[in-house]
Amino acid sequence: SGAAQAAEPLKVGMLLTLSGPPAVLGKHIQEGFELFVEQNGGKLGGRDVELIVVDDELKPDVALTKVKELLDRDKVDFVAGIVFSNILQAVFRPVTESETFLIGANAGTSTFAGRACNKFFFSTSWQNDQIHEVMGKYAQEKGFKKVFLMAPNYQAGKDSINGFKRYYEGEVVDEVYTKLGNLDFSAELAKIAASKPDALFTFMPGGMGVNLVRQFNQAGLSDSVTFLSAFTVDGTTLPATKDAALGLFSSSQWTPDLDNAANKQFVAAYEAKYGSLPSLYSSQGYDAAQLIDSGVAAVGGDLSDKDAVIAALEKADFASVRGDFSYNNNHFPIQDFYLVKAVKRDDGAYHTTVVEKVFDDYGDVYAKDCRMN
Amino acid sequence: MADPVLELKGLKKSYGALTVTDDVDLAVRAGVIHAVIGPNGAGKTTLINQIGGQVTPDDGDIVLDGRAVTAMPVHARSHLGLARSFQITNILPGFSTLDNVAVAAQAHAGHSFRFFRPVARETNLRDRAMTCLETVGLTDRASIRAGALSHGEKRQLEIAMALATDPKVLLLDEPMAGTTHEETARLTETLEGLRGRYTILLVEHDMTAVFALADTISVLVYGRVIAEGKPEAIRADPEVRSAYLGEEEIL
Amino acid sequence: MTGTLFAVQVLNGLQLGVLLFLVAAGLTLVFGVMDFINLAHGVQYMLGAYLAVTFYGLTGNFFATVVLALAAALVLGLVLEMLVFRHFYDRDHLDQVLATFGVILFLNEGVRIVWGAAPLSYPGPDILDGAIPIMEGFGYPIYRIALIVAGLACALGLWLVVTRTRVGMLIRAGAANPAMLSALGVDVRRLFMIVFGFGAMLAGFAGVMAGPIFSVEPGMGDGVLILAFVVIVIGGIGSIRGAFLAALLVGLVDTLGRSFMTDIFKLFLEPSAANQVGPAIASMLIYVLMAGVLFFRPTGLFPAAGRS
Amino acid sequence: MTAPLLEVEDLTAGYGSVPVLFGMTLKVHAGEVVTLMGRNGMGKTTTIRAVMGLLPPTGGRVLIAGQDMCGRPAHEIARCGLGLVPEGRQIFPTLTVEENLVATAANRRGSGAPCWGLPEVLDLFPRLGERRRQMGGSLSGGEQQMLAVGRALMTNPRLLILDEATEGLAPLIREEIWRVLATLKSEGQAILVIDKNVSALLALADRHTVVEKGHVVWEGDTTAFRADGAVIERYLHV
Amino acid sequence: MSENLTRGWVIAAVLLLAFAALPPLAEATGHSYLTVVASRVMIYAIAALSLDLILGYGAMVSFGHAAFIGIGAYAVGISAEHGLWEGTLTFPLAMAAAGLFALVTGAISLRTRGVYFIMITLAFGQMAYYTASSLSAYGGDDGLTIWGRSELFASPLLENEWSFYFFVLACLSLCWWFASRVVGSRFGRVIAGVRENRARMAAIGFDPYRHQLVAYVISGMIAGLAGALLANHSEFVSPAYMSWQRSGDLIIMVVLGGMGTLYGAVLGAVAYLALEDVLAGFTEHWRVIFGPLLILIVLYARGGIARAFRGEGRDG
Ligand SMILES: Nc1ncnc2c1ncn2[C@@H]1O[C@H](COP(=O)(O)OP(=O)(O)OP(=O)(O)O)[C@@H](O)[C@H]1O
Ligand SMILES: Nc1ncnc2c1ncn2[C@@H]1O[C@H](COP(=O)(O)OP(=O)(O)OP(=O)(O)O)[C@@H](O)[C@H]1O
Ligand SMILES: [Mg+2]
Ligand SMILES: [Mg+2]
Repeated sequence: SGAAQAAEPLKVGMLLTLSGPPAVLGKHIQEGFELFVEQNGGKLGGRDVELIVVDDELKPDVALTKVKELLDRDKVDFVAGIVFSNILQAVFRPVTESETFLIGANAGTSTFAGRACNKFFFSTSWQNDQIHEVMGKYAQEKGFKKVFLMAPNYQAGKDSINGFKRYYEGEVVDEVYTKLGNLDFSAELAKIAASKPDALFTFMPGGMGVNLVRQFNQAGLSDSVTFLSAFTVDGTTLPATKDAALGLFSSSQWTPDLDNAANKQFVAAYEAKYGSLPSLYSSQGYDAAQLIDSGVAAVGGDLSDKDAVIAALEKADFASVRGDFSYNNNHFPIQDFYLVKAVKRDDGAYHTTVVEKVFDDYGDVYAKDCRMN
Repeated sequence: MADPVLELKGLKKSYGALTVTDDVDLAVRAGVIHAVIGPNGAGKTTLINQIGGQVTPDDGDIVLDGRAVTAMPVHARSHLGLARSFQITNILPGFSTLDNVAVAAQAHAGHSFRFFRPVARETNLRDRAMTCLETVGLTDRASIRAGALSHGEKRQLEIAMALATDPKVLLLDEPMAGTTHEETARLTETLEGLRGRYTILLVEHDMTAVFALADTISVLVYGRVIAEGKPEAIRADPEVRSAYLGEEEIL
Repeated sequence: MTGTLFAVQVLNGLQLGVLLFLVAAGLTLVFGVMDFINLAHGVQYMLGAYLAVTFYGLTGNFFATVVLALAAALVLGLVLEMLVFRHFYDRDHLDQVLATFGVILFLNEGVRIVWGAAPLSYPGPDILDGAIPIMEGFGYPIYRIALIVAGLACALGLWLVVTRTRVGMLIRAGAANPAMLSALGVDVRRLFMIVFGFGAMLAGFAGVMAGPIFSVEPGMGDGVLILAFVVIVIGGIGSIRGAFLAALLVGLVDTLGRSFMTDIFKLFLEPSAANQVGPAIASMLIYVLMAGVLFFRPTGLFPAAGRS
Repeated sequence: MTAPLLEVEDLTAGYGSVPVLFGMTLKVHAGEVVTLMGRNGMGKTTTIRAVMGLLPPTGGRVLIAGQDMCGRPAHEIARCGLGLVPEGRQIFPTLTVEENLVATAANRRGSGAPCWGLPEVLDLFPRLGERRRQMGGSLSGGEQQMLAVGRALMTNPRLLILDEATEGLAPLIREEIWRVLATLKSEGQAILVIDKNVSALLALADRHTVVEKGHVVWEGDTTAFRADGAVIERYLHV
Repeated sequence: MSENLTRGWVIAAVLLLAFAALPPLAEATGHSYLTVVASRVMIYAIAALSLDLILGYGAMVSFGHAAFIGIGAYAVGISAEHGLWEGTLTFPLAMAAAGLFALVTGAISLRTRGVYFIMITLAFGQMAYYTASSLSAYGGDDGLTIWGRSELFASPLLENEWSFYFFVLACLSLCWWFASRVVGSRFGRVIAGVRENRARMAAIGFDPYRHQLVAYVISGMIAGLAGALLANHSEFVSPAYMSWQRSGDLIIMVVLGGMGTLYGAVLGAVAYLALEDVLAGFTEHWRVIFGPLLILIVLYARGGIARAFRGEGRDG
């Protein structure tokens, strides 16, 4: 039956957040993924691909029904995507229990990196804390004495602050948790100004980040306070923040100008196809497709021996656009992390660029709790 | 002389600078029809609203059957036997005419925290409602949605709802307004038939009906009772004539 | 030190309040005065901002952008009125909720198709660039002062129109009893159309003005919509003065809560516990405020006279 | 002869699928006072509503000064010069007394004729003057009634339509209204009136129309009405 | 009235039979996942039913109804987290918790009417939402995975998709039956009367507040049951269950289906979720179709889908 299966199209279900303000993240992952499939002649691992994209609406129970449809109705071979950790939380169990491969292209919750890791789950992004640890380490190395921390009041926000504090040992002058979806940061900015920190570390994804960056700039704080951030200054927000973000720092495992062959052709092809620079999320979507491609190819398109597929995936035998990429025991990547900053290209496009490498071949701290079975 | 069932003592109500009820004392004896008349805006409806509980007086007492009810909520007063009709039609427009009356009957036939038995099968409520509709002459409109009744018919329904609660004291605010001559006559007859059984406080601008029915009349002007007495005396009172009655012929 | 910060935060609160009023102004008119539950107010606000993005791209001039976006918002508002809203004036509130919810779905998605999902932006005018320093290293952006002026002007203008002009009377009358008003010779349909168009323009105006400080993205109107309703309800439906004062109150409470709630909890809780409780309470503070106000004053702070 | 001010021919109308009017016919000439009489629920108000365009007629014609206005929107009909004092007052509760009066004020009578303005109305109902800044909704029933009459007068209509305009008014005010109507009539104002006060109607009106179950069963002048006791007995039960 | 009631029973019977027939049909046609989808639909139908009880019959437009669902769900989730899996305990617990929340918030909310009521219930819903979001011990914003389903008398019966499905169906039938008795009862008539004219009901001797509060609590408890079922269905609970958008969805289901008919609420839930599912299958931009469709439905099917079964328009 292996050969017969190999003749059928490979079914990949993409579960993404495609509505509401964060829709852009899902969209970019999808675009990155689709780009690779297209470049690969509509195939992954030698098999034709049938891609089923569904919107989780950022509602966990909707995600759950949708994923059950993917599993039971469409009988997909892979579920890929997943932008937010609460969605991952909701669908993790049904997908892995049905022994379907789950390729996380963004959300990287600590639970699934540590004690609840699962052999069917592979991440092509990062473990949440790592991105924040980059900033903590940088702030520590740079010798910032006083840092002001700010994040939205939800789990990922709290994780970010904890991640930062793991490496930063200086004084935290204040820790502020803002309402999710906060628009106006005047109050917080005034507080920051009043406590006179050396740096601000913040995690403000999406529109919140855009608002913060612009208002930070308008209030003239950029002169006195170093802006360190995670998921705040990136390819999805730069088109909106424009000049206001120039020179602001962020952390990432990837930038569009990262110097490797895979990335060069990826960025060029992406720009040609979609007319704009890819973002971090597009790169993760692209790598997710590459990962599936490599795994399926290694078993000759025959997915019936799951363990063989897992073994193949664990090899991560593809040229990641971020350069070094290998899998840790918890199926999260071991990779390099950079301090990046926003710059403007000659043609007026904004993007992030590497300032310095902060971590080399870095794995996450939860991996030690993972007992893969 | 019988004790009053309803007594107002020094009742006061103001809206800002406007004093609408100005130290009103009123005693309504059991079984009589006591009319309150007075010019528009004299404070009659406000008075009834205070007795009924829709408006809270600023000062003074309302005593019903020997109990002070001044601070009692509306529904509790109803359970002491107080029922009223409204000057500005106040019915349940989406209910059938019959159900309007039946629900009024239900309020006074045991509690309503009954969740299972279909109320439609409670024939006693239905029968009582039908009797009341008959009294006001609306039986042939029983199944019509009350909101679809004509203005005059709604006025009649008002009375039926008040009657259905089987009250001790009936407050009627312009029951004849909006009904035709014929209906006014019929209603006068009906009220006449109730005399002695209920105590009725009647506010009305139809002088034919008032003088035909009232045992006692109080005249309210600018929130004060300026005269009180037997109908003949009131009719003859020059002050009342100039403030209210005018020269209109009273049949 | 803390004194200065407190003063600055009070100022921030008031300015957020004025901003909230600006955003709620159109809804005050359409929902508060005209009594039409327009959930689409938020997407109209969003549309204003998106139109501004486009016109800014075309003209590169902020003031031209404002004028063009307002005109476009008006036109789109009138189109919406003709296609949807006018058929629901005499329907009950819940039908209006459903229909305008349909408009939300359509426009939120439509905007995504036309402008894409990524956040967009455009700058304020150059002459309003810069900031007035009010604290060391911290300035008050001049553009925000312009916003406050715009908000105050809206408040005053709206109040004058609704309470002092014949049109205002007619709108209130039409909201209470449209049939009777038309029997007195007033073309209620046209009146409502004008009011609605004006409301759409106000919503659009708020969107245009918000663009230079907030990100322009699909769904940006949804949260704003709820805030606008909160403001109107706290103020008392139908009252412009109430809405204005409520907006200030909400702005103040929200800002002060965000600024000091956690610190207050730190006085008697472990810092980590305070960091748990403080932000949670601060997030829900305006709802606590609303519940509190409605508990003591079930029809808001300044209910419009004669309305029950 | 000029066309009658209002001419209703064979008008049918109803609520939902329930017909109420079965061929109403009615004529009011300029300067004439006409009554509509009939027991409760016979269709008097429905006739008015159909004429005013508040209820879509299902058939027949409504001619205003010779122009067919049947099925036109209410405001167009009102602008032809019809001024309504509706049943149940229907004043605007969120407007003050003064606003209720001035909001829809107009002159629909054509030029020259004496005009009802705010001073004239407040003069007619001094009580409204005392309550000028009060919200319409908090007026007493009678005060609201005065306001409704005042509001209609301030549109200076060519035809004044009064649907139970004296309901809830004190005897003195009632007399005052009848007096004013008589004055108006003498000035050439056309009036269509519904009222329970038959004797006052007989004194005021030129012609009477008796409605029974949605159509006219009797029509004639006051003399004929007084003479025809059977009609009164049968349709009005006076 | 009675004609109305019989129609209700007929539609209820048809719908419930259709639900009962679904799993075997789905299985036979190879669409077994439909069973999962349909059980979610039924759970929302229960919630919509509970909302209709107060919204349709009592004009209490609760815009925080999702909070009851969330509380019911969290009651099950938190119990499981602490090792309590017994459904015969956790289901009543969920209902009691939701009922208690309804009692407290209802006591305050019912002082207001109309739009004010809508907004104050929204406020309480949001408070519940933010509280759940900050429950770090139970996953906070990320939600809480429940590693299994409730037991019934210590048996893992509900683990089986079919038996869970029929358990939900039984709950729906029971709630439906209960609700239909309530609306026809004395109590139901008082609730409807207060909707029609509160002041008048007080004047004839009813305490509107007390009756409304009881109705509100009943409604909250039924919604709590729906929440408990939802937690079992998803084996996951999250603050997202309580978001105001969810409360809005419920209102839309009820209005779309037709208020004050009970079966309308169920039809509304089915139609809303099915439409969403089907349209989302067509295009990722399904909302550009769904939005106008919604408008057209309200415009032309006055009184919701239920009205179509009666073949009449709504008057005045
Ligand atoms: N909104 C409505 N919906 C349905 N039917 C109605 C409506 N209003 C009135 N009707 C019906 O139309 C008929 C005529 O009513 P109409 O109001 O015209 O009577 P009327 O002659 O003015 O009576 P009244 O003297 O009581 O005012 C009545 O049978 C009434 O039940
Ligand atoms: N809420 C209020 N605010 C201000 N004034 C009010 C209010 N309610 C009533 N009034 C005034 O109080 C006076 C008394 O009103 P009330 O309704 O009691 O008069 P009434 O004697 O019943 O008159 P009518 O015979 O016209 O019905 C009126 O002049 C009215 O304008
Ligand atoms: Mg009165
Ligand atoms: Mg009538």
